[in-house]
Amino acid sequence: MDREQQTPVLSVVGLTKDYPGVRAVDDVTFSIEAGSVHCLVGENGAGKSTLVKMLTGALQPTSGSMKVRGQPFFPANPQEARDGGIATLFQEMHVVDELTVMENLTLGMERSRFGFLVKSDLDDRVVRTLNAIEPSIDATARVSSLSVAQKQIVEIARAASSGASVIIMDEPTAALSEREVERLFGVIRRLRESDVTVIYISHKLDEIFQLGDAVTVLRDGRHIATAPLSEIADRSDLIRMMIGRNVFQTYEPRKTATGETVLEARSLANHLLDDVSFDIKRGEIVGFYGLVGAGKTEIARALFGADKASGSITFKGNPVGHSPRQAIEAGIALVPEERRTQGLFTNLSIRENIPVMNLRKLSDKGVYRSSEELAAANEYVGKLSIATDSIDKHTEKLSGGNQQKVVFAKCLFADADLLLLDEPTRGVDVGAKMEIYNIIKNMADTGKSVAVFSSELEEVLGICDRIFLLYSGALIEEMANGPEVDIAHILNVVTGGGEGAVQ
Amino acid sequence: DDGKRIAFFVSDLSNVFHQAQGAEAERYAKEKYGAEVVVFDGQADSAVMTQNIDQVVAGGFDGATLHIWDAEAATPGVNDALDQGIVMTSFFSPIADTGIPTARSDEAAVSFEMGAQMAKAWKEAHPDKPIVMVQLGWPNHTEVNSGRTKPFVEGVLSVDPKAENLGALDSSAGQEAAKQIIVDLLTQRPEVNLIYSEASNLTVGTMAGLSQLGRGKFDNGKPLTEIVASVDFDAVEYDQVFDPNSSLKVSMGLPPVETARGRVDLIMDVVNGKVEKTSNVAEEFFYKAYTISYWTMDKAEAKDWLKTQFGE
Amino acid sequence: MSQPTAISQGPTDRNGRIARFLRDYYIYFVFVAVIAVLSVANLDQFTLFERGNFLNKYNIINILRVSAPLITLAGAFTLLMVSGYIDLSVGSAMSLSAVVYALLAINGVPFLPAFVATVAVGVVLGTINGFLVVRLKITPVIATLITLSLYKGIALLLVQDGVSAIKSGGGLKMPAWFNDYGREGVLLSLPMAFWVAILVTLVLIIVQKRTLIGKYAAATGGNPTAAKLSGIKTGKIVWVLYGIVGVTAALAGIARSSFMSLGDPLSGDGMELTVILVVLLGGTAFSGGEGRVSKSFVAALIIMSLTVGMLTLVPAYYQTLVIGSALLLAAASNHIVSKKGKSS
Amino acid sequence: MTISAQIPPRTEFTRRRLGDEAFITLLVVLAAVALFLTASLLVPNFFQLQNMINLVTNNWAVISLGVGVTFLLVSGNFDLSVGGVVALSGVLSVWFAQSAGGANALSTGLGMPYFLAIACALLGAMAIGGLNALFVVRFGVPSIIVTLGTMMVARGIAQVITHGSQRNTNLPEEFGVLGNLYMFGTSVKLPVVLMILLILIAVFIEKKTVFGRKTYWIGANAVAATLSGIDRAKHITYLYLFSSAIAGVVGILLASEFKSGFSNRGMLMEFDALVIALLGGVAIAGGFGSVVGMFFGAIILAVVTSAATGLVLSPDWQFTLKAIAVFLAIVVQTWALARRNR
Ligand SMILES: Nc1ncnc2c1ncn2[C@@H]1O[C@H](COP(=O)(O)OP(=O)(O)OP(=O)(O)O)[C@@H](O)[C@H]1O
Ligand SMILES: Nc1ncnc2c1ncn2[C@@H]1O[C@H](COP(=O)(O)OP(=O)(O)OP(=O)(O)O)[C@@H](O)[C@H]1O
Ligand SMILES: [Mg+2]
Ligand SMILES: [Mg+2]
Repeated sequence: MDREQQTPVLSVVGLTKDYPGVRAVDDVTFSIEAGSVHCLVGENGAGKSTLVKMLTGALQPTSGSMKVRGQPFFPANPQEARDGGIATLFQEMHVVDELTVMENLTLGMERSRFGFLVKSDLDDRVVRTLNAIEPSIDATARVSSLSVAQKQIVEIARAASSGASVIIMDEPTAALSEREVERLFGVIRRLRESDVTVIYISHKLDEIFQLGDAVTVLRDGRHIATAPLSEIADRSDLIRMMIGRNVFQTYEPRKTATGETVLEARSLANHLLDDVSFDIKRGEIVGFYGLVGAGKTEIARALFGADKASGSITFKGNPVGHSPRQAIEAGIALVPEERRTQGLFTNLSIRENIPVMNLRKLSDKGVYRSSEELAAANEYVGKLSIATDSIDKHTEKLSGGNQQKVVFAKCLFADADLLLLDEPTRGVDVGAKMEIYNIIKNMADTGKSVAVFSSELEEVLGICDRIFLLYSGALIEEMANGPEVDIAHILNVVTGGGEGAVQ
Repeated sequence: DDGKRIAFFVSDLSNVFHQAQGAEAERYAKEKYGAEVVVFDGQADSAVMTQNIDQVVAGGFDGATLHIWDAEAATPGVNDALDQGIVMTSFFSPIADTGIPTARSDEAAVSFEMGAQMAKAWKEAHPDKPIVMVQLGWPNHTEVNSGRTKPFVEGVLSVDPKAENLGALDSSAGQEAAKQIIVDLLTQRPEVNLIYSEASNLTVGTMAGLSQLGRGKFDNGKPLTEIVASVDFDAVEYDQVFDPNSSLKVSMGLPPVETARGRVDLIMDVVNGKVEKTSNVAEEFFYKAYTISYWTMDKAEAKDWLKTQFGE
Repeated sequence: MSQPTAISQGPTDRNGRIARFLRDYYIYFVFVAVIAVLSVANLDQFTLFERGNFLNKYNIINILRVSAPLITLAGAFTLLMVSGYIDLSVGSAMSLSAVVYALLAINGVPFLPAFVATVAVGVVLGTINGFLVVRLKITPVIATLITLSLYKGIALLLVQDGVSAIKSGGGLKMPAWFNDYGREGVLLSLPMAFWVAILVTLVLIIVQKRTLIGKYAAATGGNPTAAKLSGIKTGKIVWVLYGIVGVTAALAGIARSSFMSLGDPLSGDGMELTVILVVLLGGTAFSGGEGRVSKSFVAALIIMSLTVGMLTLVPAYYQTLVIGSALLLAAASNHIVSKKGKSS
Repeated sequence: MTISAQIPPRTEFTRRRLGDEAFITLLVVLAAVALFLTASLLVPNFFQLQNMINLVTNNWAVISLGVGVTFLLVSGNFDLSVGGVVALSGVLSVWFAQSAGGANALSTGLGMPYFLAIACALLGAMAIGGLNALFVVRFGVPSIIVTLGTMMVARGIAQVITHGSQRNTNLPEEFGVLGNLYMFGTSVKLPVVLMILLILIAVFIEKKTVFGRKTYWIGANAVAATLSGIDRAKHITYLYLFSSAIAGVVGILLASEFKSGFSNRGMLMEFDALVIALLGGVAIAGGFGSVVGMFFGAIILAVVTSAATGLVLSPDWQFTLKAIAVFLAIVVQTWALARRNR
């Protein structure tokens, strides 16, 4: 490694980016060695995505400079960055639904002669990469027919097969479950072996330790440290650098609640679900865990009435499940899976986003009370530490994690008795995660119920009292959470090896 | 005979005159000749009119009476039809190059006369107020120009050579447009006093605009602020023209019944060999247009005219 | 290793395939149905291929001949709409081109130079639209409404006051060849204008299927951010597409002008609506991403067959109602079918 | 490496800067005023009260339609059917009210009492709104296609009823009253007063009510709105019914004003309504815009037409002038908004 240290593959000097009212990246200087996996960590809004966008030409720096292999580098657009050998997997979903998987994989990299598309080795390479991560995806299928996770995989495969010498991945695993994450790591390691540099951004610190060679920490747009991971003692060390204080990073399961049953789901079935029945009790936190496409989202949506399912759902004795409106009136709220398309009104401000699920509270015979909207917005921005300079900021302009917090705030404002949280901490930093877990626990302690639908086992084990294991749309097993849960058993069940599996 | 199939073109079916014409043609042809008439609507669109001509051949017609705004556009289609032995005649505009017979109405003479009458009436009532005239219609339309706008202006000038002409304003968008234009124009140019509204539906708008401005009135046969002329005299205009307190005083009476019958007769005459299919200089048959005027026609006569021409 | 779970091949798959088949080919079924209805409509009066019935030679020639401008425009318009943009100025651009072409011809410019110059004008008009939309970032609907008004205004200004169109008169005479391009049969009794329309359509089908422009148009319309971040110069693509639409508007204007033997500054009026009608009927998504040049071609034939075919069947005042209902029915069935296709 | 331990202080936000919407509306108002003043310099007799009043009274119909269209645009939907509905309801009101035994088909109606006739005509108009809602909400067909179709259907029915022309005979005396009723002894007629009332109500709904808010949320993100418990289907249905009811009333009033049911009435009015809304800063993608902006968008266009009429310009110049005016207004808007958000 010493010989490579003389010419870092990428270096930034005094890089700064100003948005109106915010300095998103503030005088950042560091460099990255060739052939390494370099991790970028920091709280939500620390400036990671902004930094990446400058590296790839999607944004122009306010000041500062960048160098690739010692040469000055000022990409004006992503095409120039790619020509310079830098490919990117952006944080927000960027696939074209109307095209096929194959067309998406080669988008922007096609070989052509006189403007006509021609076949090339690229076509084979992208398919090979795709198969390495998720062989079940059909390259000729339309992307609109894929699930969120599958779309994410398509994007990863595209970045990984671009042939670039530097590949930037901004939270690639946010939507993935363990199994795909493992496969992705395989791909990344292979890339590293062939001397490709990977810049890796994630809030999942375990991944950082598992994969990374070096790490750069950002906080409030400023550079805090760059160090080989071998020099970082442990998670808490890293967390302290990220947020300037300690957080507890082990999750204590609560004592199991024994309240009365509030929700009863019986024999839910539709094209994705297969005879799913369960109960949720008052004051309880339950977790639904399964692989990509196992049916977590579908259960949440069925309970909420967003998708049709046969069977019956009763909440506090009344039937629900017909429409989201009915669910909300009955006291159920949902944090949906995809924040940008399903949760947020990105063109509206934070303040306009928060009240939408509880209009009764803010209105009087149909007349809207704006002053209370203001108060509510202030309250939740404070409560959830949403990092923004104004509550009138369009949510479009918030960092990914802060957007998620706004969605969360929206649901909390609904004052629901049952919260359905679909991937509640996707893209949320460790500090905020803790805050969110505390909120969840507090809610349960005050007698509300929470259902967490998550593809992060750690999360499910950390906060849930009971866990439902799903495989292929069926509820295979129910287990109480506790210190002695058998992780190997869980993984076996959710991958289809469970003894209780029925067809 | 075994019943001919005749294509009967009108330039714009949304116009009452053409509407009445079409209806009468259907009735009359069936009754007198046992012929079937199919009305083709030109939708006030040259392109549609031109396309329709080709349907004369394709639609299996034995004869057609065209109403086309652009003779040149019609020529090739007419020639194709003639080649197929189909009887072709024209209405309104001669399709000169083809030599087919044409039925025309003499609009220009009526427009001229209306202009002259209005100018005279105004000068009599307000010798001190100079004439300022304006026309509402289709400023860029060749036939409207030659049959209505120009002769009208000439008629006014023949009485008062010093009369000022503001020109023609585009009201092709219909009666609301006409109303809007009158309101805007007369607010900014209140001195306008002779208005030629070149179609009855525009006149409805013109009169509404005038009334909104508190104008549009006569004082027992004496003009107060302006005199209005119209085209396509109909039942609605009848009341106004003969109301001594309304400023609509003259209208060009186009006789739909007479015209429809004339057009059908002409085709049948050609079919029956009474008129040449084509001739070197196209034969023209004039149909009368009438000057319906408060000053020169009495009410009973006008009522009678309406009855015979619209069958009411 | 266990089989990955992701894509479940449910029992609905067969239905899905049928639905997808219907979705992909529905426009052809509509076409056949329309032709069938029109052909049997007056069988009581005329036999099948007799003059007077729908399926006679003259009628077919007429329909194809007058469809030329619409066909020419529909393909390019489809591509533009697939990229998520729209051009409401096509009608005016067509009118202006018709006037320019007629002006050149009547002033003694021979066919080929007049033709080329008019197409060049079309490129300019399209480029102006591109400039407003891409450079000045004006919403496409507004930008092209502005140029709709502007091009129409210029077309009107080019024609003398008090005359409705550029035509013989006032000492000038339209040359004899002027009418040939749009009317004179050169192959199968169909004129050049029609064959050019077919050629344009074929070229655009290939462009859509086989070239970068086609793919990038779909990407731009489907997910503009993704397209941009993938390094596609979406602005350039859109600009080129506006240019192509401009060219086809000019070709359509020439066809119309030649067919009518005059340069009518209103000859393209309302064409934008007809084209949109056709393109939407062909299943192109208004929001971009989806649409096929070939389907728009068939949709254009459907609309023209309906308009012309109905002329002698029912009074003209039924036309609007019939076409409106047809659009609603086609759109509804298309969307219901395609939704079924998707959810499987 | 330095690790600072403080957590950024929380600030309370209370001040609300002028929102983008208010900003754009202000710009549109300024543009309208500037244009009016410019015209006053160029056109003799332009600067007078009556002329300002004309700007509004001449355009009451399209401004009224603009209200419904604006709400729908804000909710992310088009309504191109309004022009057709204007024709339909006018024709229906005439047909229903015409006395039964006329001399020919076009002078024979159903002979209903006037108020029953207009009530039924209004129902007919709202049926089109219902049809819009049905196709958009239930079948999920894009609104632009649906309303383009229903526009043709509505106008098509009107054309069939009038044989492509108009009905204007055999009408009861009271038919012409509503559209020609002068209010408060001025030259202002009932339709204009109704329009002003409509605007006031619309502004209240838009700014102050939950209903108005929901419209914005649906327009900003329909999926998120549904998942947030807003009944999108119901809301859009109301909006379409609301819009078609306005168009229906406009049609009935116009028919009354001109004492005729004309199948080509309101031709292209749907486009005018769309243009003034867009000119007034309403976003075509939904979630942004205001009725007041739409109103001044209409004024901008009205100033151009009025000035052109005053100068007796040929239509050729009118088109060109209109293009230039709209272009300038839009460029200023786009530029100012971009600058502000840079
Ligand atoms: N378009 C924009 N306009 C204004 N401010 C912006 C814009 N985009 C980002 N910001 C601000 O810049 C800061 C950095 O955002 P960035 O997206 O880089 O954070 P991040 O580190 O990627 O966070 P996360 O982990 O939540 O994705 C945030 O305060 C954010 O609000
Ligand atoms: N195999 C698939 N084919 C098509 N769509 C799918 C598939 N799997 C999932 N989806 C879509 O994605 C959404 C999520 O599906 P599901 O509930 O099965 O996934 P999940 O268990 O939440 O997993 P994840 O969200 O991680 O993909 C569903 O609404 C469904 O429409
Ligand atoms: Mg980020
Ligand atoms: Mg999920």
